[in-house]
Amino acid sequence: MSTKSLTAPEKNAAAPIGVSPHGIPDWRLEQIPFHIESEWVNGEFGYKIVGETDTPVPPLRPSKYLDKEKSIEIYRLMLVNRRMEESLERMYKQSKVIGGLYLSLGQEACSVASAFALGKDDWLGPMIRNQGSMIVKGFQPRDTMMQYMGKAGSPTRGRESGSHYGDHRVHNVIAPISHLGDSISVLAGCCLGARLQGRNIAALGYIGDGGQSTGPTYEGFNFAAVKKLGVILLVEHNQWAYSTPVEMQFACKDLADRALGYGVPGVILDGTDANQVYDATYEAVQRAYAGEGASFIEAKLMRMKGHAMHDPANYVPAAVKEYWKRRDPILRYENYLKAQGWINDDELKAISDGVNTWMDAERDFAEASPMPDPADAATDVYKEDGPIALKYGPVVVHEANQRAQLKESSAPGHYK
Amino acid sequence: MSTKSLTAPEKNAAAPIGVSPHGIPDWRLEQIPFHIESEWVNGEFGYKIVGETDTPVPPLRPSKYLDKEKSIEIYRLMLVNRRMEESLERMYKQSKVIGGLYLSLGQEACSVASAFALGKDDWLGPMIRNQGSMIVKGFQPRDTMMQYMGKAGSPTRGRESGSHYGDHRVHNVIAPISHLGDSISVLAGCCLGARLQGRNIAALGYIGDGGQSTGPTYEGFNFAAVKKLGVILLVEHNQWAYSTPVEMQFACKDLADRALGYGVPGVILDGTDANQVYDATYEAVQRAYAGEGASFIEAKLMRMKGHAMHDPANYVPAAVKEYWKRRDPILRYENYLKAQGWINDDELKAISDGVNTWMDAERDFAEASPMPDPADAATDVYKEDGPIALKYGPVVVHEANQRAQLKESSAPGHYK
Amino acid sequence: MAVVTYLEAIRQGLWEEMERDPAVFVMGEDVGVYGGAFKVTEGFINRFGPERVVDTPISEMAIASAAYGASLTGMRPVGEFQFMDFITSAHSQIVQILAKSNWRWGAPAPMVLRGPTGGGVSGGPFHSQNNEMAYVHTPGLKVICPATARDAKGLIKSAVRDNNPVLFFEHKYLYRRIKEELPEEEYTIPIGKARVHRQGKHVSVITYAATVYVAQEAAELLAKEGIEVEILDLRTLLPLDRDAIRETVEKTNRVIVLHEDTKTGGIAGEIAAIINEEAFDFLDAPIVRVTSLDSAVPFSPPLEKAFMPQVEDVVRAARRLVAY
Amino acid sequence: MAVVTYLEAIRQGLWEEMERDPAVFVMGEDVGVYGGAFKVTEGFINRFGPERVVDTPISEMAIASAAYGASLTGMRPVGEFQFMDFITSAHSQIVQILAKSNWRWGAPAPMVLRGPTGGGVSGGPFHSQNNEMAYVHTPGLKVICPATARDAKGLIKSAVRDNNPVLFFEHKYLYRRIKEELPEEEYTIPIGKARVHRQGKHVSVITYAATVYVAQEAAELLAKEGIEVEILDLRTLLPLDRDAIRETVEKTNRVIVLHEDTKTGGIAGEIAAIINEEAFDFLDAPIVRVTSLDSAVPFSPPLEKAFMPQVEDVVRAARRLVAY
Ligand SMILES: Cc1ncc(C[n+]2csc(CCOP(=O)(O)OP(=O)(O)O)c2C)c(N)n1
Ligand SMILES: Cc1ncc(C[n+]2csc(CCOP(=O)(O)OP(=O)(O)O)c2C)c(N)n1
Ligand SMILES: [Mg+2]
Ligand SMILES: [Mg+2]
Repeated sequence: MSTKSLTAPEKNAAAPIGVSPHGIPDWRLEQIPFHIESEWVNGEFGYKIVGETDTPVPPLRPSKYLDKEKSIEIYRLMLVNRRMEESLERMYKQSKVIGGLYLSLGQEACSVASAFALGKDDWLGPMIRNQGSMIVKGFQPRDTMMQYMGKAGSPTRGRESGSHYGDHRVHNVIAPISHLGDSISVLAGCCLGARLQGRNIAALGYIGDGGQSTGPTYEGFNFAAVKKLGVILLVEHNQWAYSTPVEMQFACKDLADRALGYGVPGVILDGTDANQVYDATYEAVQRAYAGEGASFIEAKLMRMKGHAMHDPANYVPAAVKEYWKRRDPILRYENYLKAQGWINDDELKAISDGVNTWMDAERDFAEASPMPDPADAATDVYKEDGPIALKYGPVVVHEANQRAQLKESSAPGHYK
Repeated sequence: MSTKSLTAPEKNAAAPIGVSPHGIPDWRLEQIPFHIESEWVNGEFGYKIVGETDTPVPPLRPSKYLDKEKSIEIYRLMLVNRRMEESLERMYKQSKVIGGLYLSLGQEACSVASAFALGKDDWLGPMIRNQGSMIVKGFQPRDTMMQYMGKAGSPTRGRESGSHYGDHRVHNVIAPISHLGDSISVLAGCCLGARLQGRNIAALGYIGDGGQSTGPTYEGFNFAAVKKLGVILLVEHNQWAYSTPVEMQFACKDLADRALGYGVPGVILDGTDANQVYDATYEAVQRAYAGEGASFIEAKLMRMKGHAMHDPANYVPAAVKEYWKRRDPILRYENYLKAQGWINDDELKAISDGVNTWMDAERDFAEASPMPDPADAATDVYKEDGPIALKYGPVVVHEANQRAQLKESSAPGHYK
Repeated sequence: MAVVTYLEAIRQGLWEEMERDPAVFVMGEDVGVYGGAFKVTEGFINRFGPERVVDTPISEMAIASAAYGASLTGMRPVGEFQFMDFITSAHSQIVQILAKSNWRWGAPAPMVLRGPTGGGVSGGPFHSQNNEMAYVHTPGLKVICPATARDAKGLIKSAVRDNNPVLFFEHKYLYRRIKEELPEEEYTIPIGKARVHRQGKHVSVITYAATVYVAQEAAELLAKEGIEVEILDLRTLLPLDRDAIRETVEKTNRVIVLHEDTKTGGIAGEIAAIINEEAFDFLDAPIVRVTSLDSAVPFSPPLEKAFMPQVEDVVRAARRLVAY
Repeated sequence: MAVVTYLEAIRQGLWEEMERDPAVFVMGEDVGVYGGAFKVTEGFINRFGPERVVDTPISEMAIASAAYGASLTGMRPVGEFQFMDFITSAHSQIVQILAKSNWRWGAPAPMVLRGPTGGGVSGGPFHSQNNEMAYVHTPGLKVICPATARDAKGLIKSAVRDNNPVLFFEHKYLYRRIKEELPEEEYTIPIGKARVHRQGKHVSVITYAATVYVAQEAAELLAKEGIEVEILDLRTLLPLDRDAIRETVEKTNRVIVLHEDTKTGGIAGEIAAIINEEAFDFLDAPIVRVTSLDSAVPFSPPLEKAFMPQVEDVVRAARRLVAY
């Protein structure tokens, strides 16, 4: 087992390297100064804040690896993420979206900057809110839009909604399933398949503070850890799982404490800081490429909307929302780019205009596209016969004993 | 969350308190000086030892809590455990046992001393090898014997085999199911039920180094941790899961590292030392009674037989067996009792004779008892109507708002 | 008498049982302050406190098994799955631990696992499933799928009082669409008894849950052609009401089994076998299955409609049977 | 031609496929150095190395899903469950991820999950289960339950080559009890085709796996009374061979469906429904189910015998049908 940890940056860092109580690197420039407790008020049971919420907002932490061009591209992609969801929100209110709509306001840095650290051959295992990550991996806003509208031209031809789509041929994105945690073993399997074909790849899987409680999460990530597969588990600790505060989800302080039990390097970071997200994922990807195995990243951030559009999230104390609103990932990144002298207002406006124009075109395309043909409901339940290509080239034949013959089984085994 | 840890003994301790690399108390007086790696030898793939195996055997660590009488009773019960299994082994070879036979040679201290720390109202969740624990909880050797012979008089009336039995009325033992890890949530539920009835109880669940890899283990113990239920997870790290060495089961060094991720106190101990096992369980039980919640105990020891009788365990390097044979829990406890001046050879012989006589009588009873009536195969699939009593007394009514009325549900919820 | 939705009927039933018996408590994801994804337990925490309205981590295995553990101490837990699609996460615990408990070691498990099931709301493949059949095939469980508000209330109360693990599937399409007047006084509906939803003499439609209303619409259309359809609402799928099935077959001699679940391995097969065993000589025509197609549940409305059994399908099948 | 057991036939099939196609690999608990609990992969690690004979932690969910993940890269994984009783631990992954993959997002999952199933060996309730039915009810899967050594080998090879997730249930009672001569040359057996195990004209017994031999013993007894029993061995349960079912009913007009799985919700129901649909007019008597009782599988031999369908049960049913 490699003991190499995800490191904190040596240069450019705005503050000293932090370490969690259990010795896990904590890259954040501030700790969340409050937590949630429950209380009775006039016969109603609810949640209250314990601690402060008006602490000052620290600057972003400069990236060890991102240059100007990449930083600006991350900014642009975060904007795409947000504008796409704003479009979707409008479409939802116009009743153009079918079923529920799940938004990631406040989480764009976490989605975009992590996916941005992946190589082309690496896999992504998104959760419902990682619509931004899928754009980074090569999908278009129209794809998500058409998904939400149940259009024939959506990646799943109307079979699935929202970000429940994927592509195993080019983009290497697992279509999420609702059952939380189920993608993690799948990503481990992708890495295993690639390794059998001679390639150490990375596979980035997201999971929420809630979803990480499930058994499949545990089995999958333990499997990746023990098999030294390049799975990067990015826990999006956004404080709530639907209406459930993290205080009711687990008893450890930092979810990264679980990295110790998995026996892999872990790191805690500020999920509203694209630089921290990128750097940690980048280092984890390099570990994967080097065959050093899995990594665990805990990003602390906030789900700024309700669970889905039907949920006004009244259970969240107002001051919590205010605290995190001041930590908007896009605004902070804008300020960071300006402070770095990498961009000016005109250039920002040009990016914004470009994204807006594109988004309108995507929406128009999606809206105008047709609904599916009912005859397509239950086709392709099975894959027909025929060859299926290996993705990463021929299977490597290892040192095993080429001349060994099949001998008749000796012992009677478990039951006679 | 309580930060109180399972403490190491302050007095009487034979060696200084140890701490694992991740800060977990390690009570052992020696570390295992080798581990398993795989290798090719003449075209055959197998396991080899890396490290030493002939290190000296340390003494037992005196107990902080056990007096002479209790210590001798633990000794006697360990002997009962072993003699019962020796009887079973003979019966197996005489083809009197039906199906497989699972033995716990080398693990008697872990089963007996832990169960010995439980109170009458506490629950036990045994695994297949914890046949000794069930005796401590009040079952007779004949019960396990009749189980293995499929007798009508066995606790499950021939429906189940071996230690797959239990009793929810008096002994408070969950009948194990094969699916590993599944008892842990059940024990959490027992604690929850008791708490609703005003009682903080303890519930001791065993799990193997292999079984702890399962999703149900994780969900169950996380649930217990976050709900502060008195579940004691005793991980019997006996080096192998069937033929799988622990090196292929998890990537962390100590399984107790997982305690950090659960957010509960953990401790590492020598599972062949009944004193360490008792003390840790005793402290965990006190924590449970005080409402402080769950505890995690990792006991390192060795499965001295194959997985079941059909398995000669040829995959285990011989020197590993030798190393652990020198650490026989019963022999060491015998020496310890003598060194304490608590027992002499005559008294030891009297105990042994008593156990032998009892065991013969139990075996005779079991062998002479009848097989079940075929008509009983599929009865009692359902429980008939009728009241079911609360186990711990009336449900406590808390501060909730007695006057609140059911109002019509407001929001439309998830889907319209 | 007040007009009450299917959803409110379930809420009333649960509330009344919790009032009546302090051993009853609910647990599940978001059941407390939020009141559950569909608001079934809204306000419960204010009346019964967080002790008896227990929010859990996202851990279906733990919900099912911890509920079981509590039931071993004499409690009567009611576990909620946010969607019955997630019952598969706890499948192993349900079929291995709960279902076998009384048979294996005489430990009864008086508990309920409930949640929203079924399609028709563009929920897509993971929020529309009909997962009852795996449990109908599991001895030791009881399986309930009510279609009316009256039955939903009476059956949830019986489920809570039953001494066995009961799975209670609430059809989410019916939650707020179905309303009826309910008696003021307390009542229960017995588990294991079907209900004749509509009397008829030419064709029987045996069904349950949301498709009862598909059958009803079809029956209304067919009535205009002089075909009188009898609708048998099974209500409980395990144990099945063999007598009621036999009686309707003896009466009409022609049977459609209609369900929203997929065809192959669905309960229509079991019912076909029962009819063979109980009333073979009364059959004048083959038993016809009208069900969803053999695939996952599609999200987009045109696809979902094509997937699910429609009124026209029942009408066509009935005409064919009468002409047989 | 060499005489080969059912177990060796499966071993040969797997070995040949791994020799033929480097994309095939096996994974599971104790499959490596130990060669699996029943020794199906004994010696494989010495030939194919630990890369292609992958020992896993005790994590059925991870086995099923990681195999699936590898299949997305074009590999053809064969996952072993130590006992098919533990398939329930991975139930959710199988029905939600694997089965829906091609339909949902066009991602085929060419993979096999296999393991020992069934009773008759005093394995008790957790080492004797017949868990196939939940998967027969899951569109997107294929389900295979061979009865003979020849079929076991030919079908495991077809399963490995199939582009869909295939569940392969190996009856452990047959592992070392059934032997036959197998062709020297390579062969496969097609998925989805039943096999007439014995020709007859008075009564059909439709069955699969170990109960094929129960039917055979019964047929031999009945032959002495002049009752000629046709035995249809289904071999594949999903997709079912509707043509073969129809043909045998058309021939004998009397049907027993025999299975070791429990009755309610077992596959006999599905077959009853198919016969209704395909050959109702050919039925001269009701379809009779001969199955295990509706409980878990008991451990003690007298109980297990009472639980499982016996030769006499088939004989009695056949006599009754012929006299109908
Ligand atoms: C196994 C399972 N149980 C329940 C659900 C229902 N559910 C969907 S999202 C959600 C909350 C998820 O919270 P978290 O993982 O923190 O992600 P977030 O929504 O905060 O991004 C729940 C309970 C599910 N999808 N899967
Ligand atoms: C979920 C599950 N998968 C597989 C098995 C088969 N099995 C029974 S015991 C065992 C090994 C258990 O090893 P461990 O947990 O270390 O316990 P030990 O036998 O060493 O006491 C396995 C794989 C099982 N019982 N449950
Ligand atoms: Mg969250
Ligand atoms: Mg072990």
